[in-house]
Amino acid sequence: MLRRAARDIRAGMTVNLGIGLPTQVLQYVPAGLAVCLHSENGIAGVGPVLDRVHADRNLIDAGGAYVSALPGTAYFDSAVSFAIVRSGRLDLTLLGAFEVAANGDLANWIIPGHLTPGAGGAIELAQKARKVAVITTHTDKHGRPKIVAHCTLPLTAPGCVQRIFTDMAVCDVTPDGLRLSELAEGVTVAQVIAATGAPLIVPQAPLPRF
Amino acid sequence: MLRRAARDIRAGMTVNLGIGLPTQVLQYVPAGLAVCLHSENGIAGVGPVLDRVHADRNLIDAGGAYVSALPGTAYFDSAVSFAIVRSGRLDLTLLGAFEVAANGDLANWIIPGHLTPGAGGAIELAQKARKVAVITTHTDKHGRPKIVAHCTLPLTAPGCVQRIFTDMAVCDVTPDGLRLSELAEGVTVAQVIAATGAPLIVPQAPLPRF
Amino acid sequence: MPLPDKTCGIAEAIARILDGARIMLGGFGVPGTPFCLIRELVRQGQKGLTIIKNDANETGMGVDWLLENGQVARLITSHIGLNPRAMQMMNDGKISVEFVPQGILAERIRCAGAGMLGFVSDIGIGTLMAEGKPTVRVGDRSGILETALGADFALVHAARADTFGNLRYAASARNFNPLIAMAARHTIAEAETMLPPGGIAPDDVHTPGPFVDQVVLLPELPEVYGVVER
Amino acid sequence: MPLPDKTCGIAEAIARILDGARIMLGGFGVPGTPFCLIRELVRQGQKGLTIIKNDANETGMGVDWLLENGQVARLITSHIGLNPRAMQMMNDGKISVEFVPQGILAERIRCAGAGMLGFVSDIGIGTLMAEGKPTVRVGDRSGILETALGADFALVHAARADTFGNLRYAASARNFNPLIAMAARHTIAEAETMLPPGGIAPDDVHTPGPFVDQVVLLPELPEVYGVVER
Repeated sequence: MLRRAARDIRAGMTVNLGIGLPTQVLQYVPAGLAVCLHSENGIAGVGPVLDRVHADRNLIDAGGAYVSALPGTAYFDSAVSFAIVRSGRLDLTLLGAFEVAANGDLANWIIPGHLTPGAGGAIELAQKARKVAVITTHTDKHGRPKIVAHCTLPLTAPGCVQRIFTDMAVCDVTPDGLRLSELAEGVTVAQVIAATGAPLIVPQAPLPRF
Repeated sequence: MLRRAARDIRAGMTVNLGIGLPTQVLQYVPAGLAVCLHSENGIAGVGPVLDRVHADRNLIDAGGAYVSALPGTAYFDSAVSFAIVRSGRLDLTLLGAFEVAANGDLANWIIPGHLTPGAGGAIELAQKARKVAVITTHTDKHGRPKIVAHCTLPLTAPGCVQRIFTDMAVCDVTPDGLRLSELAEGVTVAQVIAATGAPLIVPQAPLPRF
Repeated sequence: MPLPDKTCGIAEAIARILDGARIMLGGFGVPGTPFCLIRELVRQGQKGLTIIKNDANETGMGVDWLLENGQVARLITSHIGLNPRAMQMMNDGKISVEFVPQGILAERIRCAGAGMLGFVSDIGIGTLMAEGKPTVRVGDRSGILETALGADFALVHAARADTFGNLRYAASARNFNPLIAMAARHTIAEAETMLPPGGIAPDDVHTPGPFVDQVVLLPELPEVYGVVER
Repeated sequence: MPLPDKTCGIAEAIARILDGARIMLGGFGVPGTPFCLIRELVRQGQKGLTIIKNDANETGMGVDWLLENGQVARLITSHIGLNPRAMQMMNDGKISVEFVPQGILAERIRCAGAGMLGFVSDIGIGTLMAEGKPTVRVGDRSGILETALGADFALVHAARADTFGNLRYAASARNFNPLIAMAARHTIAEAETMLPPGGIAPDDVHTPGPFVDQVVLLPELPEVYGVVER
């Protein structure tokens, strides 16, 4: 799923990767691909993560990892950083999800059963990136679908998600509903349908594998 | 009048001087006084005007004069520049006037009988500096008072002016009306009253001379 | 991971602009005005433009070329007092002019660049500038609604650029340039010097690359950029 | 004409703060957090504070010292997920917490710093974040009113300062610092290095001196500023 999601990161894009699975996608992006990684705390052109020994105490990404600069990196304040987000300069954001609904509703900021720790920058990323994709396991650790007909948790943003990458499939939010677009190697359509909490549109033609 | 106005520029102040008479006040400010001159086009710490030979093509003040940098000068964009103005960081602005009324109303942006060329930054300076002072000849070139009971021209900002420096007097806008506070050398109270288009409060005590 | 290369020829960059476009121009007087981009726009001759710029330059410079060539339909500006042609054309109804207080112009542009709809300010209350603008109550205060001012294109003048579009301005040539770079759907920067990525240290960038779509290197600086002899 | 000297001792600077003050703190995680100014605030013990900061730091750091010392009445922040004490105190009703989306927090602070009353955005429409906020019509669109967020004091951490208060930040330690410096009635900056006027080139200034009221030189950087071992 990480490798598949990485294929949607194209040359020339400005991209923001959420904490967790989204950040792990990076290892599958070709080293030579010209991409600008954005971090909410004020970096365009985020470079590789550094270990503690080589870390710069002043240079972390929004997830708190010590990162590095690249030739061409720029730093800026938090207002400029979110101006980039809200004015539509983010071509793509990859986010995690607690729940994502068939209509693209996303819930990823209030942990079920816990008090909220606050949404940080998630709301603006979800609402304003030109393309919002979610990367998540298809079901939670209890085997319950994370893709649902309607979100039960408070929304991060309504109708924002266009694509969902999971360990089982790639699904796209369409005006007609959620479409099964690609299948992971070794996974059947029936398995995906069974693991999904929302109706799926399954095309007639054979699905691409990843 | 320039010398008198200069005395109101005190150590530690951030000051914006309008084009014309206000800028000429500078020559009477003691060289050692610690003052920060602000220019709307994005300078804090404006240094002396340079001649064409020594000019930096990229460094003008808001009036178009080629100026210089001082140790500690900073450049910034136009939004930051007016953030300084609107958030109350300007301790003093000295402006020119077409008309100034007894209640502090200022008209200095529409030239009488002409189409407006636009107000530039005058509205924000007049409305937001902590202290707004006008420096002007007491009468216009036809001998008509520039200090009036009510402005007839469109206002730059209502009730903004606190002090008026003229070639004849210093007048202060008070809750009770316009007060004659100081007299120029060789000028009588009667002369000032005759040249002023608004009632003047004249204190009993002898007035300071400048 | 290299950063994208956005270098571009001047003709190609300006050719994206169509008749009727809304164009923001950097500059406060001469410093920061993208004269070469404007000259190319004059050469290509796009018509019916809305120009958004602090001022209308002076006779024989920048915006004046566009006015002379009949390319401007509308001007949104803070003052045009140094350009008699602009005053005359406004007077004759040949262009429409919207005046905005300078700092409000800057904020309206930045507001669009920050992806917001508008802001509430108290600037101009009690003057002509507030007439016709909606009033908005904010807590126990009352202000006037200023709308975000965006554009199709921003033409920016930078002292230095890298190939990714990170920009640096010189002295008072910064002025509106960083703001318009944020506020347009497509931002074209001309640069006096083009550096490889890393040529501008990350802490020294004035306009970050993500705001810039194309960067054009100026081969040689025409005289119009120089000190004005008045 | 020299520029004013704003250097000041740390105790004197913080002593201006009274009980019940609204205080903005720079920092996103460790970088940019003014730990020494916060530690002095803990030493002096002002109570009933409203703290405005992106996050609540982590256990044993910055905001956590103020929470532990019972000095905080209210927290306005974008998230506190890394500070269990803040979560617990919120849960127990010992502090009140207002959550603001990160970029909206940044803009509300900047909005106050720009001397405006509020702004209109579409962020959070259709979520809990929009609940209770007035709707404002802007042209043919509709947004929610966000109010300017100012403060009595801003405590800023800078990498370098000059004696006039021009500031420069290092890397991602910039974050909220330039914004809070604009938005408070009184801004106190701590600096790792203090330079004479001119020590920061005019084009290299991140926060211009007029926004800064006092600058404090840090004699030696305590360990808390270092790389976090997790």
